[in-house]
Amino acid sequence: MKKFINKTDNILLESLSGFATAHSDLVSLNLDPIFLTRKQKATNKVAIISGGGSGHEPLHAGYIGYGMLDAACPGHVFTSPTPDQMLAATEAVHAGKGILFIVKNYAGDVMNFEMAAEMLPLANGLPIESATVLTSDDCAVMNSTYTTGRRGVAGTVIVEKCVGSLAETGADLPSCKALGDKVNSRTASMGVALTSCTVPAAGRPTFDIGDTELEMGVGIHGEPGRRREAMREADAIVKDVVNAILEALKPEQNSEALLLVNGFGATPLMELYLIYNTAAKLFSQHGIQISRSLVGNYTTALDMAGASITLCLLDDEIKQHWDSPVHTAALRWGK
Amino acid sequence: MKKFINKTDNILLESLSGFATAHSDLVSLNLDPIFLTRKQKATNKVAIISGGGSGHEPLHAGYIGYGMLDAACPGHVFTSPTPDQMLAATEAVHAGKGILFIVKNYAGDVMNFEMAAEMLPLANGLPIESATVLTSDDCAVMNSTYTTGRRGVAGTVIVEKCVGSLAETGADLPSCKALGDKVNSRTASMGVALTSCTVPAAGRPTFDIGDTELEMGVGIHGEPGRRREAMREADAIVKDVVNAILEALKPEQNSEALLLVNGFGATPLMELYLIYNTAAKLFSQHGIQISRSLVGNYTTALDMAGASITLCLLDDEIKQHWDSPVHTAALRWGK
Amino acid sequence: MKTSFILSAALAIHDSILNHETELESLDRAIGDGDHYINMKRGASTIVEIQAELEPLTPDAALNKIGLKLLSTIGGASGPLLASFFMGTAKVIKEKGDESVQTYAAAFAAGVDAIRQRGKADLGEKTMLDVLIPVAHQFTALAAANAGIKEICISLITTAEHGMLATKGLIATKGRAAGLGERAIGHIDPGAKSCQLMIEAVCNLFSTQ
Amino acid sequence: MKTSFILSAALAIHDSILNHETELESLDRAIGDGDHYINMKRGASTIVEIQAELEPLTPDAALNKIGLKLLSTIGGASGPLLASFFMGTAKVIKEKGDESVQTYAAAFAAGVDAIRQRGKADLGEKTMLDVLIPVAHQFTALAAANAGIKEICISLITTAEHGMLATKGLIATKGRAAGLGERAIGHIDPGAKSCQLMIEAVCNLFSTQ
Ligand SMILES: Nc1ncnc2c1ncn2[C@@H]1O[C@H](COP(=O)(O)OP(=O)(O)O)[C@@H](O)[C@H]1O
Ligand SMILES: Nc1ncnc2c1ncn2[C@@H]1O[C@H](COP(=O)(O)OP(=O)(O)O)[C@@H](O)[C@H]1O
Ligand SMILES: [Mg+2]
Ligand SMILES: [Mg+2]
Ligand SMILES: [Mg+2]
Ligand SMILES: [Mg+2]
Repeated sequence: MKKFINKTDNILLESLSGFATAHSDLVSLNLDPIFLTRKQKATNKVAIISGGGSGHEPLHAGYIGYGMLDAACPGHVFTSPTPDQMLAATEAVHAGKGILFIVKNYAGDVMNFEMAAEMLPLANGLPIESATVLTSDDCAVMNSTYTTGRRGVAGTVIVEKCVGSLAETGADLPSCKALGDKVNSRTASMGVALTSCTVPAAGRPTFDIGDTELEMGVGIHGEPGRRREAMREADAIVKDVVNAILEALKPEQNSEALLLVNGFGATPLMELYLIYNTAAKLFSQHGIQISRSLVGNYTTALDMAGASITLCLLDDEIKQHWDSPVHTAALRWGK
Repeated sequence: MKKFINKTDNILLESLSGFATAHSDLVSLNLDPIFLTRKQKATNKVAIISGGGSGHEPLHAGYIGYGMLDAACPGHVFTSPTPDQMLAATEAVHAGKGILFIVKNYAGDVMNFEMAAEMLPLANGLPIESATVLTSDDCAVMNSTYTTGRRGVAGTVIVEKCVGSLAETGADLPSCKALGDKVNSRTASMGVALTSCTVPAAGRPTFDIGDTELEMGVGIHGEPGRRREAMREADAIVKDVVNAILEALKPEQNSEALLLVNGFGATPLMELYLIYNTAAKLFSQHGIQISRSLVGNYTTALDMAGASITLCLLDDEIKQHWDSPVHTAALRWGK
Repeated sequence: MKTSFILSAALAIHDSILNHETELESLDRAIGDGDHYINMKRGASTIVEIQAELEPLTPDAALNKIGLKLLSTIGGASGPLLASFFMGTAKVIKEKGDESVQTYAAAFAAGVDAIRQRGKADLGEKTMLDVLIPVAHQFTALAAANAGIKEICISLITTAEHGMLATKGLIATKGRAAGLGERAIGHIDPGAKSCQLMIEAVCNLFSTQ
Repeated sequence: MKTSFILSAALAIHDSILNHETELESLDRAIGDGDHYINMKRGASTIVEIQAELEPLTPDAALNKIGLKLLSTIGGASGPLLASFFMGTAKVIKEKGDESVQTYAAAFAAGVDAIRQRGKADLGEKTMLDVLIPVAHQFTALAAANAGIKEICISLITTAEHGMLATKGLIATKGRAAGLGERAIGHIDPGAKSCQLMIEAVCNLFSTQ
């Protein structure tokens, strides 16, 4: 394992300190427990808090700021944060209209956020209201026999962006949750790994994969996916991913959509755009009109070489909230 | 070699097509010869054209747009573009106030742009005026006995941003060139590789590097650097890079500076921020006040794991042009 | 149960976890995300570190504090589950107040039940519950039959081992491995393994007291 | 020189480059960026592809077109340099118009001079010029002494080889390897190698005509 680290135990804190320093105009870092908030606390809005294991940067701290998150709670690498973090973040950012937790659907994240929600403190004598949007866009895992539901992956960024935009308008908690659930239900993703990631504390690759293999449907923690396959040309790989997404979303003809091609951390932009090129063509051959795009490293898996494709079916509301101004470290426009 | 590609011969075109489709609001792609321009041709300004070998994405096409480049000429992977590309781009974007070429200082780039400049067409009966800013921020290569000068690397982004901003004000060609030269002279960079990149057409790593080695001062094409070293902890590596930069720039006490930590393509953001954390501390220990920051993949070397650190000494003019609005695929603020 | 026993048990658990680094790590690498060993180690080490704080507490307060500490230390899926176990256990110990084997069995069962509720999971889903539920049943049955401590310990070690090994043949329907379908078959669940190790460590300690 | 000879020479060069893929590639990987073979192959293939366009042209026009085509095809450092060579050669062939060995030598020297000017480089800087300059001198000298074609060809092949091998001991002061300092020593310059191969290919062709 070759990484730019000092001690594996310190990687998170050192990296977050760098993040907070580099973006000191945007975010503040709290230690013990660890959470990050906007530099300027927002008022009179639903506070949006997300979080999850680290190693998916810029998710989530990179999305703190105007039009997106109010706070993020980073756990250890690939390990969900603990309730004390969410509670402290809640105290720091709640602004009178309740808390919306955006949580990727993993047992650990779900349970830790759930326990936090059960323990929320009082504000002005009343318990702070909260709701949770569980993201579950990963259609790699077929949902038939399992009861845990699909995993939350790169589509989470779209949920956070849209809900963050709506919250900025002063919308109430149920409306924010409803929009988040809607975006999630209209979003599907699937990823492909060419190499494994290496968790710093483990010091070696999470999975073994041959020089002529790929993992189809890999999770953003290097979890195994649908199947191990022979490496093929990009067009063939992308086609399978696109088909899985189409099968999951079953979009109507002439649906308008946002296409996100997401790198897992070690995939050059050149390849991501090549993937985008094929995916966009295939989707439009299936009657889908791609009117919004995002290409880059937005939900990573440490140093994994690989990429995921996400399609989000737009409607006027989602489009409006996607387009609205956002000012965070990793996503910025209109401001 | 595992990459998301179809045929190696097509990788550039397919990737550029994806780029142009994903950013169709911003850029247009011309084929035969290949160059990209802003969607909306700018008028009455110096046209800024850059270019170079591909594989450094988002450099340069990712910097086309308001406040930065008018056109970019991508060569094959790691191979400088050819003069016909620059000539065609010139015809497409010249807007009455001359052309400024921004060229990274490599023999191939210099000669190809030079030949283009010598062959510029007439406009209204007069040859189109041009000037060239050669970027040479890579202080890995010590300049003593060699006559070619330092290489241009990630600092090029800062030059393109500042010159692009000035050109937007209607400034004339000599002023734009002067600002570019000034920014370049106040900027120094050095990179470190943990792994080699793999040029798709070659199909195997450009250099061999052991599991416990790093290449200090590596070039953005995987050229060997100052020396091969034993892998060490991040702080020790960063210290050497920071010292090399300080030695190259010899900044005065209390200098204000921009700190850019640039990933080479396969380095997770978590590690880049960790590097930033150490670099920012070390620079401030040397009396440098970091007031602007940029952390991410801005000048890559395909799939190389590694990073470079760039310091640019600010003055009021540079700061103003760094801060001004920019709207490109890879850099966007204030708009 | 004395608080001093809880502290010794925590130490024994800590040592057993650290002795099984490779196994725990590779199990979670195979069907999870590879962090289970690190999570368990972080939790176990923290409890060892706060020994001095735990020492003066009553057994139930110590158990509850362990739960809270694990809750804010482990994270992941195992964090809230193990935390729920200790907090569930603490409640029964506090209520009953005695040091009978029946109380211990009831406390253990309550802890397992808390995991079950928190994780919304049950037997056969390829989780730690495949160790914990059979052990709780067996513990309750043996305690009801007034079996001796030694006998109980030997039996629970075996039950835990069977439960752990049985996860090998299962498809996961809860936790991270639920995404794997058939591919999970052939691998022991990491949480089941660490629970088996913990039960073994504590039973060995108990039977040598 | 007939245009048909130029075409045969282009083919011979193409084949020689393609036969030395591994060597050219690893030389540029060692002290450059690894693309020299690909660049040379792209250039050589393009010239072979436009044979039909070149065929009807006069030799000087064909050489000039080759130069322009290489200019827009190769890129990198070798593109403009080789392009300059052919355009420089074409000028002399056009001016002199005859088919004497002296004219060929002068044309070759003019081509090399164009490279020298474009690259602002000279002998001893570990570039293709370490092959080209000695060959140009030797060619001019032998032509002035009215040496026979066969003798000239044999001599130039040897000169090229010496020049190429000599780059091994040099520090580079031009081109991409100039960043390497002492570390460039021990490696043959890739451009020097490809020029030596091209000279050898053309000389072999010449001496068998
Ligand atoms: N819903 C659940 N109920 C009971 N146990 C669970 C549940 N989900 C996960 N587990 C247990 O947690 C273990 C994984 O723990 P760990 O690796 O620490 O967390 P994570 O899966 O978040 O990385 C699994 O092996 C399984 O035994
Ligand atoms: N200034 C120069 N003058 C003469 N030859 C040069 C010069 N710079 C580079 N070269 C030659 O070009 C060769 C490299 O060509 P190539 O690999 O195709 O281009 P690049 O270096 O741009 O990747 C070097 O080996 C050297 O012989
Ligand atoms: Mg985990
Ligand atoms: Mg090159
Ligand atoms: Mg795990
Ligand atoms: Mg080269």
